[in-house]
Amino acid sequence: MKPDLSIVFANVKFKNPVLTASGTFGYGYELADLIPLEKLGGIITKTITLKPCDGNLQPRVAEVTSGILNSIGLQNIGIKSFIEEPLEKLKKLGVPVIVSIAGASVSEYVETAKILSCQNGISAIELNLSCPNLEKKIVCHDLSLVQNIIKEVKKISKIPVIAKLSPLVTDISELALAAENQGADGITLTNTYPAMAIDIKTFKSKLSTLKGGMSGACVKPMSIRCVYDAWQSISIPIIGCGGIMTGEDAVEFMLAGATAVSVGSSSLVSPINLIKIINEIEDIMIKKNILSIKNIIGMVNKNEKNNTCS
Amino acid sequence: MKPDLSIVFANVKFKNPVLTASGTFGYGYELADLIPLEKLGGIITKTITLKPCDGNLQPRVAEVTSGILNSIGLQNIGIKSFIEEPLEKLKKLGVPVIVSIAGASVSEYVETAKILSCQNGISAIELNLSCPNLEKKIVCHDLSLVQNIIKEVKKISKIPVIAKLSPLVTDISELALAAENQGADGITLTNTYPAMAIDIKTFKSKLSTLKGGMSGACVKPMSIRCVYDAWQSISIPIIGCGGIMTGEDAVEFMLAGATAVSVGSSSLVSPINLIKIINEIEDIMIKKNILSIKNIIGMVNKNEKNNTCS
Amino acid sequence: MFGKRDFSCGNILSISYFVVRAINSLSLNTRFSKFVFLVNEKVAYIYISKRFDGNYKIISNREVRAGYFELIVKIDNITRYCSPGQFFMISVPEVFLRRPISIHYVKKDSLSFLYKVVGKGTKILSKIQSGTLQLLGPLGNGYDFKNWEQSSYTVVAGGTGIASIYYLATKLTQNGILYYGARSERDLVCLDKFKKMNWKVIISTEDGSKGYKGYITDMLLKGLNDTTLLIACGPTPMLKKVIQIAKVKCIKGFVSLEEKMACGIGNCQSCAVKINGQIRMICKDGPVFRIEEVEL
Amino acid sequence: MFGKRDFSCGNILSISYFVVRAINSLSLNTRFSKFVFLVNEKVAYIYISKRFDGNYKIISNREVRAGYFELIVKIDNITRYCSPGQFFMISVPEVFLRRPISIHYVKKDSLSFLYKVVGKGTKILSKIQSGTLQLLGPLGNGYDFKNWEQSSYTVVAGGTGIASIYYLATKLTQNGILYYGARSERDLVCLDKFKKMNWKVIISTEDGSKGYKGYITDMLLKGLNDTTLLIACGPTPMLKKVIQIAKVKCIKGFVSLEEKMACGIGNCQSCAVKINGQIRMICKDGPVFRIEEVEL
Repeated sequence: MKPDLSIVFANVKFKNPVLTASGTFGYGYELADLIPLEKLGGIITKTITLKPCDGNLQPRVAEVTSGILNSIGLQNIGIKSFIEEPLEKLKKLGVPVIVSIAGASVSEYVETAKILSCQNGISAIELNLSCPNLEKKIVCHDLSLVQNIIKEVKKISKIPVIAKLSPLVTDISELALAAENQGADGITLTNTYPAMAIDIKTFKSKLSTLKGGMSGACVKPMSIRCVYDAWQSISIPIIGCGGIMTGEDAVEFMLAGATAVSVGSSSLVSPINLIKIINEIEDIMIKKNILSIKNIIGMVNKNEKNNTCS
Repeated sequence: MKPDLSIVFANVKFKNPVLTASGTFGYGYELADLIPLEKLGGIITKTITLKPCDGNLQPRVAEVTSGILNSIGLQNIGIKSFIEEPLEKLKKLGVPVIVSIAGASVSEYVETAKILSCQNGISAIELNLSCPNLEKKIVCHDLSLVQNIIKEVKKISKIPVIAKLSPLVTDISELALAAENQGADGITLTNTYPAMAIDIKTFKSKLSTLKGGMSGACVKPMSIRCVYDAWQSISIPIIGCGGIMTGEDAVEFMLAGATAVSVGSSSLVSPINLIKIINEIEDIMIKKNILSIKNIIGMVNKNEKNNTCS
Repeated sequence: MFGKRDFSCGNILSISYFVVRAINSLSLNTRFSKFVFLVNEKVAYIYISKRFDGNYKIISNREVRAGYFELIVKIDNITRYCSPGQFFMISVPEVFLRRPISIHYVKKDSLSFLYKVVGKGTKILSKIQSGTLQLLGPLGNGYDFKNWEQSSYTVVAGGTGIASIYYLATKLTQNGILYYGARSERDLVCLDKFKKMNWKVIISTEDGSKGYKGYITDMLLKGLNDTTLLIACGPTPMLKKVIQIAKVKCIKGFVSLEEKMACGIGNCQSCAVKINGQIRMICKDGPVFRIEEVEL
Repeated sequence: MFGKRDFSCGNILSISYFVVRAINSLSLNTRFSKFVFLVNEKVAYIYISKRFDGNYKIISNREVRAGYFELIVKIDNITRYCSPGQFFMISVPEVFLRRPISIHYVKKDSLSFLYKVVGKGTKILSKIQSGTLQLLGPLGNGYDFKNWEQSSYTVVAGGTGIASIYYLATKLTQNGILYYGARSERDLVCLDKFKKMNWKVIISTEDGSKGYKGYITDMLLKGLNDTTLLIACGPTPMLKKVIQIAKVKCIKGFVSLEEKMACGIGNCQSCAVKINGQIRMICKDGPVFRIEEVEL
């Protein structure tokens, strides 16, 4: 029997749990010649802001062991242009589209969400809460700001709102619970990990912004931990994100408590990995005799009792 | 001219900046047949507790991409036995010895430090603040507990006290500053990163304690970032730690602001790496015409001005 | 037939082949075309790639000069889509990202890449002697040859920029002058190839071990008299100087840019550059841009 | 001569060789000995290792049965320190940790390792056909042969436990009975070797494809009549059962244990086990322990 890969996330149905991660798949329609986009579970667009944004100076990326640092700086064409062209193309793919948005203040998030909310063909909004706020600190490092953004966006949004959280907080469960309490319909765990790499030849940072966000295979175990911890505290669903390179990695996130996954760095390396991951999940289900992928969500929590030491 | 690798850390002189990382080099004397211990900058012992500790159940380690998860559970013979045998052997090596200690409460830290403080041949105490507290939370996640431990240990210690901090906090600078304000003579950045790995065959965690601490090459860019951020906020010196596999990695930490480094996972893979790292640092100094390694500490901060974006 | 499991890399490729062969006479000017046909009575869209992601056999990978390697892979049916200035993303074991390497020359069923060992990735690549490599490409936009026939070319290459410049030279209908700068004599590669094509070559080395001692742009400044088209590929400081010279001398032309890139297909947005006041991606909108539009 | 730069892995090794050769007649019962001699009129301590970390040439690495590989490396002068039950930590490209693999047999100048491909590390290892590998060893404590001559042996091997059991068998002064359990007939290796030594072999497979269908411990329970020494190496559930049987039948002996380990030399403390109420490290204090002392 063909296993059922479909999931429901925040009342949106996805034919499989594999989504593109924000900022790693462009606006979402550009690679139609390289991979069959219609096979994807869903597409999360790059982060869109109210006004167009040029992004940061060069260099913007640096390779590290089993991963990548980036500091793109939210380069995008702005919400107005996004609606005119990319969104029109995205709608035609027949795949649920989640639009990632960011802003430097509550009002920027709200205004952007308002505009999107009037559009057809958008399944959900993902709030990128790891961008710099007006004081150049990561939004997620200011709990009351996070709470305000979610609360105010939820007030005006007609579509589900997903909060993408930064992993670098003392208590990820507290942050996840705060998102739930403000009405978020789901959360994405996690955004990139603050990191830095120094060029040993020039004695300078490898990024123009000095620090950047780390992603790739190297971060997976930390994001699995975040999903596992958050799952125990909240009842809204989780999109697991961080270093998913294979179907096994995706299943690992779902076992820890993710309802869906988003794949980022892996698709930068090779876009076809997105499709391979879907196929590999199906293979694992067949091998383990799992009829519906929904059945494994959070299974590791159910399988094990927490020991006392750590 | 032979470059000068010596550094001074918390008034202790080290002939080079390469120390063993706590918990990865046993009590410190056991590998005398495999590497010339007297060449090391210093030895940081495994963490010693007031009473002997059996540690956690199996399995205690899991390999991950470019790294390792562990959950040993502070297995050690207790401070009394440590003083009787390992410490006696350590004293004879002619290398500065830093003893790592931990406890479940302030009084356990203080009592252990008191006993050590009466001994000869110990250059400093390192406080492992990433172990579980009485409520099974990581000590570093309780700022006032961290402050109390440092303050009380400093009151009774006759030797320098170094606070080893957990990286998983919202603001590492705040934590580093708190350590400095309570009188710490230096800090170690960082301990392992909370993480988890799930076995895709059994659908269970790969560790008996479900979660563990991640170390290895995969964490380096995050620990570099921690050192860089903390350096800007404090004036006490930093031991950089996290994924140092080569002399280049060690120099990277020092450029970010570390005065010394401690090498852990790399020496588990190959103990001789400790000596190779020292030699490679010297090679870099010769190539870059650096007369004293002290000259590069924090150089990346001096080289660059912070851009506005991130 | 076009079920889910058919879409491995290899199969996309072969589907593309299949259809490409059938419509061989059509001119494909866009990045890809969409074709509609019926499979099991349902409409199926098949995109005809001009870029492909596949495993290709290594023919050779030998050191042509200390630290410089030439990799030749067997590639059928793709070479027709390659043009000078384009590049491939090449998978290298043990490193996370693919490496962008520009095309050095093209034969009917093989592709050549000339690269210098500069870091971990190229070092590992240089040690692979057989087997297959995963390559994504051809990528980016190469030189726009329209209305070039009347031109008198001056071509500037700095360092490994010579690799793609040679490919360009093989496609030009008439010879130009090559200004070629390198760090030292031992970094000069391909000189024999340009001589065989009877190009005039002006050389500079930073250490003076061959040709003029100094930067090639110093030499360029003295020349350029009859040049109507200036083409340059090399390190950014050299390109900055070339752009400045072109501006002063009012010469049009092209420059091929380089920046760190993670994906090579526009998704990671790492290789941004300002072109005519607009942010553009070197990998996707370039790497070749009009000299007068580039702001470095 | 013994300056800082001499202490690469290779040199430690060669220093050890040098001194070991000189003091060959001494009996080395401890893990290492310390020797003092003069270098440039200063006292130098040289530790004589019985364990070494070096690069060794691969002689062969071939599949002996589907999924099972035998790696043979050229090792001079170290084999004399090896004893049955000991293991080496073997570096494998692309994975972070070395892999502990027990010695399968020893010749004068080569070592053999028999391993099953079970994960990423062994898979990569199985594909290496030539070159060198970094090996640290011999490690751990093997079987203590003192006062064994009067014994009547029963040896139990489960799965790849057979690899080190064979090494043990080659060192025994008289033959014993081998109880050998595996998942299936295709997982039975080394049978020919035991037959060549004229051992009595009792086989079980979980799927019944050869020998008794079930666990080897079921068969063991029925035997053991004249046994005075019981030796076992295999998966933990099997060992648990063997220990239980030994207790019931009051037979002494040894078990060789296995756990995940990162370093193989006692530093990571991952492979802890309770022995006689005390925490011990399998890598350093074991892997062979007295059967009556093990608490699993």
